Amino acid sequence: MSVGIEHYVLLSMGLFCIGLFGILTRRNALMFLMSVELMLNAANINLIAFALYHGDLTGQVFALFVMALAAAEVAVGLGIILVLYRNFRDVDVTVPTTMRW
Amino acid sequence: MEGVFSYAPAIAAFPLVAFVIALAFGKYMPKKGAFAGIFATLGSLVLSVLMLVAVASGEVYHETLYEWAIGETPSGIGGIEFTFGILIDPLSALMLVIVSLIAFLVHVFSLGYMNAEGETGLPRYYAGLGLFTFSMLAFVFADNLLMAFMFFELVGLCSFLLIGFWFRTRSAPSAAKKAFLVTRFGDYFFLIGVVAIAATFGTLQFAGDGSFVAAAEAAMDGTGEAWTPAGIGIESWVTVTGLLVLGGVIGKSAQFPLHTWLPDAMEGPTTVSALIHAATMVAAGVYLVARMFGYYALSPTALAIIAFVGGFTALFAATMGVVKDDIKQVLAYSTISQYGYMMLGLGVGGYVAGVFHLMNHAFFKALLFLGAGSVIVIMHHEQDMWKMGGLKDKAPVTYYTFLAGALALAGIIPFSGFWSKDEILFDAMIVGLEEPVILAAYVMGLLAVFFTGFYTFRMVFLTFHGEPRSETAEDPHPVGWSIKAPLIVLGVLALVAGIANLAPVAKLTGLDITFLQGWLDGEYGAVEGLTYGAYSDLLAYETGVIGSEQLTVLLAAGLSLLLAFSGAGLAWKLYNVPEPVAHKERLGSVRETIEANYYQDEYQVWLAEGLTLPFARAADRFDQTVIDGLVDGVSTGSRSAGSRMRRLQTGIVTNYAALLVAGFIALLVVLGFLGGWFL
Amino acid sequence: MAVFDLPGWTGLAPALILAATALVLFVVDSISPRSTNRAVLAGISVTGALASLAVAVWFIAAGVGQSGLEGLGVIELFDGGAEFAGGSQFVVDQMALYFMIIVAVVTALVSVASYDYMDGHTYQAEYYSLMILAATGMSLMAAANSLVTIFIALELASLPSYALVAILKDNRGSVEASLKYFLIGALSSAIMVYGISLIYGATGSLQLDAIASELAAADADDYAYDGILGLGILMLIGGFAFKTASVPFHFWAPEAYEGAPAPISAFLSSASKAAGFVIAFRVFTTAFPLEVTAGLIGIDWTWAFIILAIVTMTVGNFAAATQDTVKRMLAYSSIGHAGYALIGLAGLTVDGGELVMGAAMMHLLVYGFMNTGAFLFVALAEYWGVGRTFEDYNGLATQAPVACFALGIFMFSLAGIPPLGGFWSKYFLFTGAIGVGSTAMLVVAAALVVNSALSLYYYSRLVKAVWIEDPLVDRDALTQPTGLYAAIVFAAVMTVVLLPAFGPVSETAIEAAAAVI
Amino acid sequence: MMIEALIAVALVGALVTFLAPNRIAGKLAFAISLVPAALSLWMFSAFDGAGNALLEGDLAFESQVEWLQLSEYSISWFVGLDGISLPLVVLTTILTTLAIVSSWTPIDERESQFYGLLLFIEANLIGVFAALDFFVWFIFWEAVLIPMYLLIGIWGGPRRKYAAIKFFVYTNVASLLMFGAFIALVFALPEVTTFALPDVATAMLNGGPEAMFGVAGTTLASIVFVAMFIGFAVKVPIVPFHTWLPDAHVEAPTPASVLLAGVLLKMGTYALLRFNFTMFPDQVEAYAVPIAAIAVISVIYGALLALAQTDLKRIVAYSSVSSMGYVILGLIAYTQFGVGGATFQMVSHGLISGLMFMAVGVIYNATHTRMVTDMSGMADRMPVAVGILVAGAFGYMGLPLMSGFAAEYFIFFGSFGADFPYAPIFTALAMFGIVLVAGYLLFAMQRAVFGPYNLETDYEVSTAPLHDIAPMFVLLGLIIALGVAPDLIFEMITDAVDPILDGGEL
Repeated sequence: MSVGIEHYVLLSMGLFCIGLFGILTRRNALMFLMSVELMLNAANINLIAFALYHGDLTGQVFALFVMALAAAEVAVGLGIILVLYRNFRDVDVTVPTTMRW
Repeated sequence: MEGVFSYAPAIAAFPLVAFVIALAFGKYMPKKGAFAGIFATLGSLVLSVLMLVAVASGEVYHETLYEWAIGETPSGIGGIEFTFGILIDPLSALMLVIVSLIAFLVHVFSLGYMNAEGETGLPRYYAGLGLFTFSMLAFVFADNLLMAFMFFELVGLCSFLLIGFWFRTRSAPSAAKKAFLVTRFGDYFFLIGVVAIAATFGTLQFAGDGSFVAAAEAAMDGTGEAWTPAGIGIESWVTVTGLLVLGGVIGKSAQFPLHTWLPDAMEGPTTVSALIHAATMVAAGVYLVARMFGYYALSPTALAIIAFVGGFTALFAATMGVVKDDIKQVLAYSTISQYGYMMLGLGVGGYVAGVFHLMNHAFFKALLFLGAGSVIVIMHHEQDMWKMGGLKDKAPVTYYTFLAGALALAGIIPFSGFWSKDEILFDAMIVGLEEPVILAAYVMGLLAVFFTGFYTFRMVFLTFHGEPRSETAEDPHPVGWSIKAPLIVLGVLALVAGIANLAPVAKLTGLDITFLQGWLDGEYGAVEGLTYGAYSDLLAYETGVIGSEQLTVLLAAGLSLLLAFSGAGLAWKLYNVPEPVAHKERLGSVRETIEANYYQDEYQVWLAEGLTLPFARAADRFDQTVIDGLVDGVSTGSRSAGSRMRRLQTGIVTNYAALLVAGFIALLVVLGFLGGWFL
Repeated sequence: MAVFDLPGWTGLAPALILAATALVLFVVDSISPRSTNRAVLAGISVTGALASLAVAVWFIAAGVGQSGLEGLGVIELFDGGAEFAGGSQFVVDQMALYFMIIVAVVTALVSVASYDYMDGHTYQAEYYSLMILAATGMSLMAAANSLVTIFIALELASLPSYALVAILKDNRGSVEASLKYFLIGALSSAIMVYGISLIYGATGSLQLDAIASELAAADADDYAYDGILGLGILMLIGGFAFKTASVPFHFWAPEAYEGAPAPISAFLSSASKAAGFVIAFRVFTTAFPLEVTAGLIGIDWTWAFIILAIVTMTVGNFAAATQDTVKRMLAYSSIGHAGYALIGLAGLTVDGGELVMGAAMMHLLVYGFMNTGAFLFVALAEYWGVGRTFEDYNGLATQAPVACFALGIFMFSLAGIPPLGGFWSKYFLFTGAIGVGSTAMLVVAAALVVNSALSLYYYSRLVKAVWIEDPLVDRDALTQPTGLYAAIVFAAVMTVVLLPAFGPVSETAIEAAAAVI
Repeated sequence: MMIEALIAVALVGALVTFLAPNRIAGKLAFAISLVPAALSLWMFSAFDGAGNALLEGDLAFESQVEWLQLSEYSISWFVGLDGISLPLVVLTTILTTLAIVSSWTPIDERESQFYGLLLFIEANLIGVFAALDFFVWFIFWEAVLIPMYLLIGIWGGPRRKYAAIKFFVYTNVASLLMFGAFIALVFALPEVTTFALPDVATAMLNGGPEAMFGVAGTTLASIVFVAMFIGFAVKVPIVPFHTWLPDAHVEAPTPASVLLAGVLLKMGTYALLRFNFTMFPDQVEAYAVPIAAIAVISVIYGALLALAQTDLKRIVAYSSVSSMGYVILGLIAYTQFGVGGATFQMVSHGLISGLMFMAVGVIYNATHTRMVTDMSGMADRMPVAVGILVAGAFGYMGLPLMSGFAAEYFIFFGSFGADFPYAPIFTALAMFGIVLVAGYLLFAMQRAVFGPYNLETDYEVSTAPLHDIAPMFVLLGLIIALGVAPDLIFEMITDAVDPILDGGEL
């Protein structure tokens, strides 16, 4: 059988939802970060698949950009998580609630 | 004589100047500004006499001097001009003389009554007198209804200022407030009347073809057009407007039911009472009726009501007068009653009679009040008649002049009061023979004569006769010329003023000695349409006689004289004894009612403080709670909503993510359904 | 005009200058890593910002982006040559320059203020260079004309912002703020990228004009991708909503603004918000023309913005009404103003709507002054160390009348009370909303009325605190830091001057809006 | 350029005073405020306008400059005066000067800011009455809020913060409503491309709006009329939108009350006249009865509320509500004397209420209480002040030969014969106010200033200084002058009013 575009889309959507689920449930900052990565990669799958489907390369090129930016994001994120740990002695994202309402 | 009229404005201007001077420089002047007032009123008097002479020589003066405002009548009957103007005809000339004379005498009297007694705040007093005189004089020669209303109101202001002269007491300010409020209530109707008449006829002139009287006549016989609201017939509309104006009259002239302010007004200095009762404020009302008599003559209904109110008030007030112990109170009720007579007279079409009594009353009432003032000085400001007695020998001048006034008031022949009162009753009687309502009014007026005679002489006997009933009465305080002179002048007038119009004599003998009637009928000169004759033509009254006219005259005169004498006699019987005692208990159950003045004050005070005030408080509470509560409620509501909205921000980032996604999905669902993506 | 002679890429000069400035700052820092010379660092960044500003103003004055005889037309960049029909990745037109100006102005103000505020802090160089980098990103967002460049520029603006919020490393508030900012930001960007991918799938293109032409070419009757396209658009909106701090993507804003150093709060709430709006404006006017898109996805996307506008301004203002700390109140109020500006997109119609969108652009400019000024006053207060709550601000006017006078100007201008610049933009938004003439926009206008009434309440509350109330505690005399004062006074003066001198602003804004619609 | 000069002097003066040291601020502000006063009086004497500013009348001191271009709509700086606005401008300048003098005694802290705000408010008030472009007018209209908010909030009484914020928000919401309504109207008017009031008025009088928001043009016009009426009713204020007024008045310092009652309330009635009653003749006719009813209710209800008060300032405040009811009655009469009288009443009430608040303030300076229940026989200690208070009170009661009587008489006469339904009845009902006003004022006098002297103070109450008394004498003089010679302004007012009644046809 041939793998149609819709399969890719379904896959990416699944991946996206998994990432989203992780974000909503995981309290560990690193897990949070990983879930975001999942969502981004879901987008990448889409882009590449559609690039194939439409037969032009911009999608694939953009996917590369996204990866790069994802990396940068992670870098900044890890830095923030570092100072977070230094200030709160924890990487649980639900701990810091000094500011609310 | 023509030129003299150009000085007419000065008649009113003099007292105005005196007012300014007294107010500004009074405290630096000798006698605290009294002389400014005296000279001013003297000047007015002289000028007024000149006017009188000029009118007598056949000229009249009707001039618009100043344009106040002009514009279009809303009712769309052309333009209208609100102006200040002077109308000097027999009536106003006569009234000018009376007012300025009384004012002059009161000023002189004040020297003895106020200055000599070392009152404080005299500049204020003399300024008030000046303003009072100014307002009244301007009111008298006003040539249109609006101007009349304006000065009518100013008169009210002055009464407020002067009645409340002793403002450091509790009672005086209250009395002043009451006087202004009650008369204001009357003026409320008056003002509606003014506005209505202006809107109806597009003019407020008293005299001439442009007058609202002429316009009303024209409208009634269909030759002229006038606006009436909602298509009311012009006849009934004239009646309505006339009665509205009458509201002001009833207020100022202290007719039932708006008479309650007047007795309280005795809180003012006696001189002020004299001025108010004799010549200015109270007289203004009746004078206004006489001034626009032509208009009332067009409406029998209005006239009948005037007559009935007058007759009723005459009796009503007289009965209250008989039980008073304060000499000024007695005089106060006599004033109400006497003005009732004038209203009666005018109401029955006795224009001359009404004016005649207005004049006479001015003299003898001023006399009586000044006399009372003199008594009060003598008694060291004691006003209770039961503490007096036996002053006859100690103050002869006061006594005899006062007696003259009393005789005039009681209507004893040949004193002036008799002639005018008799004429009023005669006119009332002959009309009453045809009109039952008028007859009732006449009967009441007639009964009042008895009570008048009674309370008048009760007052005289209690004050002057018998034995002194207090140590102050033992050694009275002497009075100076400034008190005696005015008394003498007025005493003479009270005696002889009747000569002006000896109508009964004329009717019996056929002599032409009804000078006043001729005067008012324009024999010497008058403004077209403002004459007794013209009014009589308008009148719709039938008159009847009993037997012959002479008989009727004699009958009327005899009847009133009889009653007057019997009243006086009863008083003589009861009180002209060395040690008089009160006989009130004989009145039995009626007594409380009368002493309480038929509870007139009670219900009026209740209306003000028992009804209006609580209602106002309720309105205030409603305002604070409901209306303002709504406003504040909105703000508090939105703030609590805000503090609820804050709680969205729980501070836990996972919740944020959840809410974010939820919100996003909600948006997706809404738009998705609208866009039909899920199909 | 001289612009003719320059090569095309110089059209991006305002952004490039900022980028260069950032590099210079790096160099300076690497020359002397230890010593931090505040004057030099601040000076460089201010110079860079002002230079960028000057160039942008010059371009706009020279007529870049204006059609017609004297106009120089739009500058298209990186359109890949003739054989590649993609169209340009960047476009420099009036709207781009307009928003570059806003960004540059805010950057300049914030840099000046930071001179005093950052006194004694470490990482000065990093601070400035990060800020300038973020500014570069925002400036690029203004010109980005393809979903790719938009995403890159947006990330270029976001990543430094995360770090800037966290710059006070030992301050728990700062760290917490940056964490939340980052997490929500990451989530939103993920959503946005996914949206982009879906749009790419639906249209097969990432360049805005190309997308538009694809959609125009598509057959509206049986369009298979309506769901994908709609979802993509919605996710894209999510990305913008995050940048502009609109509901429901606003949750980061209150904490981020409250926790971040006040100048950074000013920077984010003014410049970053404006940048977010410019891409929203551009994408939705260029890539998704109303009637075409509506025909395909079966609904006007303005509905999304109408809902967002109402909800956003309501949430922002109501939550702001009862705040206790001044900075948080301002944070919420800035959410409310995002709601106001959203009217600019909500009010778009098939035939025009340049008035309402222009009004939104005007509002963002004026907002750049008054809101920046307000946050800088908070910076001043933090510099003085008077405290955070309204009560702590009581009676400041007696000690610092000038600054408090300026604060009064900012507050009343934010409330839209004349005679201040805020009046024009707010009431033009109101006017535009009504002028659209649709009932839905009438509802938006009504919401605007309710909210501005409420905003009046809490803005005047701050004025009351500083001008009317008496101090709770007696403070010792307050210093007058030059930089902060200069920035605040300048912002105040501009806020006032913008009332009489509003003509150029309104004309440029409306022309720019008309050009893209 | 005269109007610009007026405004500029006031604005610059405000800034100068704001920066001046406290001790000279009062005198300085007074000196500065003399310039606008003199200028406006000169303008009054040199007035050469005719007709109504909105209806092709020739304006005096007109000037128009293009300001903003809003897509196809243009906004221009457009000011000018006609017979209606000029008297109000003069009233503003004179009252400001007097208010400044009258604040020398009571204001003893942050003087420079206080006087600066007074001058600032004067500038805006002049602008309100002179502006002829909607946006210009609205800018001044709204700008008045800030100084008044601060005046009440900083120098006010105990509950000043509540009163200030209430005034601020309440009136601003009303303005927003009115603004929206008017904008909708302008957009609905065919071929109107400016916000200049004359253009809008002309367009309204020939044709009116087209359909918008899916409602017909006439319906839209009615909606706009009602919305704007409500918007202005808050400012006037008319029952039931009046509750901010007593709070604001009671808490405000005397000079602020003088300006608030003297001029700010007139902004509302002036706007009603300029907008509702000039641009919507049909709606005026259609809504005559309800509006007349509201007017009567305002008169009677306001008077009743005044009757229930014991705070002198509150009494005067509520009596203002009552007096504004007369203005509405005169406007709805839609006759020469009615509308002219209403305008006359704006000026007259401005003078009289200003006088009353000053007198109350002077007494308050000495007694530090305004409760009629706390004091008695004040006439004994401060005869002159009390004398003026009494004079002002009688002016309020509409005593003839004072401006109040002229105004009320014009209104009553104008509305009694007017041709809206039941006009005579409404008029007669409203006229009962002259009895009630006498009631509550005399009642308060009797309790507060007459009777035996009694006041618990630990100091000797002395007579007021000259600079407290002098302004009141000026006002009293003006009141009497206008009462004796109403034509001083009534002529120019009617000249400007007539075109309105003719529906613009001249």
